[in-house]
Amino acid sequence: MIKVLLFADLQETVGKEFITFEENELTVTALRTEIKNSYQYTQIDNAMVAINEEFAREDEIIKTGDIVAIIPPISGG
Amino acid sequence: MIKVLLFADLQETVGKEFITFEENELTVTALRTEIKNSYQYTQIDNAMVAINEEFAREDEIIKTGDIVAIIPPISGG
Amino acid sequence: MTRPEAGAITTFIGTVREFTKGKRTISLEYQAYKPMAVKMLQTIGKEINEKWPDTVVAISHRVGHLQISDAAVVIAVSSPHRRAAYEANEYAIERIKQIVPIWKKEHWEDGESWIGDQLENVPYATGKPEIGDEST
Amino acid sequence: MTRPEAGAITTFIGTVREFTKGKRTISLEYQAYKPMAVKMLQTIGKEINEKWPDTVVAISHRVGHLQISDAAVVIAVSSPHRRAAYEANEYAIERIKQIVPIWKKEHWEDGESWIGDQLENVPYATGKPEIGDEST
Repeated sequence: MIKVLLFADLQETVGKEFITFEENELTVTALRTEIKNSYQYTQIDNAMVAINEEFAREDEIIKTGDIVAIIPPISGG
Repeated sequence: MIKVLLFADLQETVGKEFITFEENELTVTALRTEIKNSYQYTQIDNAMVAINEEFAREDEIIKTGDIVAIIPPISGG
Repeated sequence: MTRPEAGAITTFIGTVREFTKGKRTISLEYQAYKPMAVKMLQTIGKEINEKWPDTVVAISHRVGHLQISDAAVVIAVSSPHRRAAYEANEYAIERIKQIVPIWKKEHWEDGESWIGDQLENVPYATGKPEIGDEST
Repeated sequence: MTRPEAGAITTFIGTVREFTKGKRTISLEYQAYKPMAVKMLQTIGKEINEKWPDTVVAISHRVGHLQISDAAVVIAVSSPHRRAAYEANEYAIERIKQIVPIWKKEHWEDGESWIGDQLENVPYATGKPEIGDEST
């Protein structure tokens, strides 16, 4: 099972602070597709994905136990 | 009579905070020459001259009553 | 920040501005992915120490609800010489806007919205922003 | 400095550094030609308001005896946007070093000397530094 943290507009769109997937492994690209298919969040392609608090490449593989987060375009500072 | 304010190393070289000249008119260039001839201050050519608190051109004429100052290379900030 | 080696200390304070392109902000809300935000701020500190070896950097960013004129972010850099203090400080704010996972929600007079893409540089060409040594 | 239009406030603090190229400073002394120094600081403020119209600038420079780490000069700039706040701040310190009649005497471990020509740009090519509108 993979737990994915949500923030900002994605958190509001989904209505949850995190979502879970049944898979034990998932590529970053596959995670994007899952979110695109399950939620009305068109901005997913502009978001980044973080694995264990580091920005991830598209081909990286997420495994059960990883801390995963979707990072919508940031606006700090 | 023209009163000329001195600062920094020039003030220490001359040993006074100001000097006076008997002339009623003096160009900036002439003022430099007077100081060069009267005092051991080789840095005069690197100094600027201010008339009434504005930097002066070499050909400007100093008149009695003007507030004149020799501005050695500055080092504030 | 104050130390005998320092000749220059720069600070930057990012404050909540009331008007942006004529639109009035009532208040702001910052949300952070805190552990990663802290990690990325540390990364920025390391990057700065590599680029400007004698600098010392401190960065603080607010989260939660902010009013007009509140300080959202404070960056302080001390350095033996002024050029590095200015450059490193500006570098810090640019990098914060690139890699630190913090989001701003503007409460306007007539509604609210999450702000993103301040830099207009998403999607990242490489899929992620350049970080640390990976940029070399 | 804090005002609703501001989104960015930069400050610069020039502090007394202990070591310069290996030479140890014990203390410093600043002497100013005060009325002209104030006038030139006002000129710098005007130049900044012309170049960066929405900025607000405050500058303060110490005179007299200073110890290591004391602040010699403080410059604060507020602006709607950060780029102008950094640029105007750095412009201010560069101009202070060009046109404000203030002199520094270093008290070293082994003597003392008036410092001049920080910018190594004397004698001025035009006989005077560029000031205000005269530069255009």
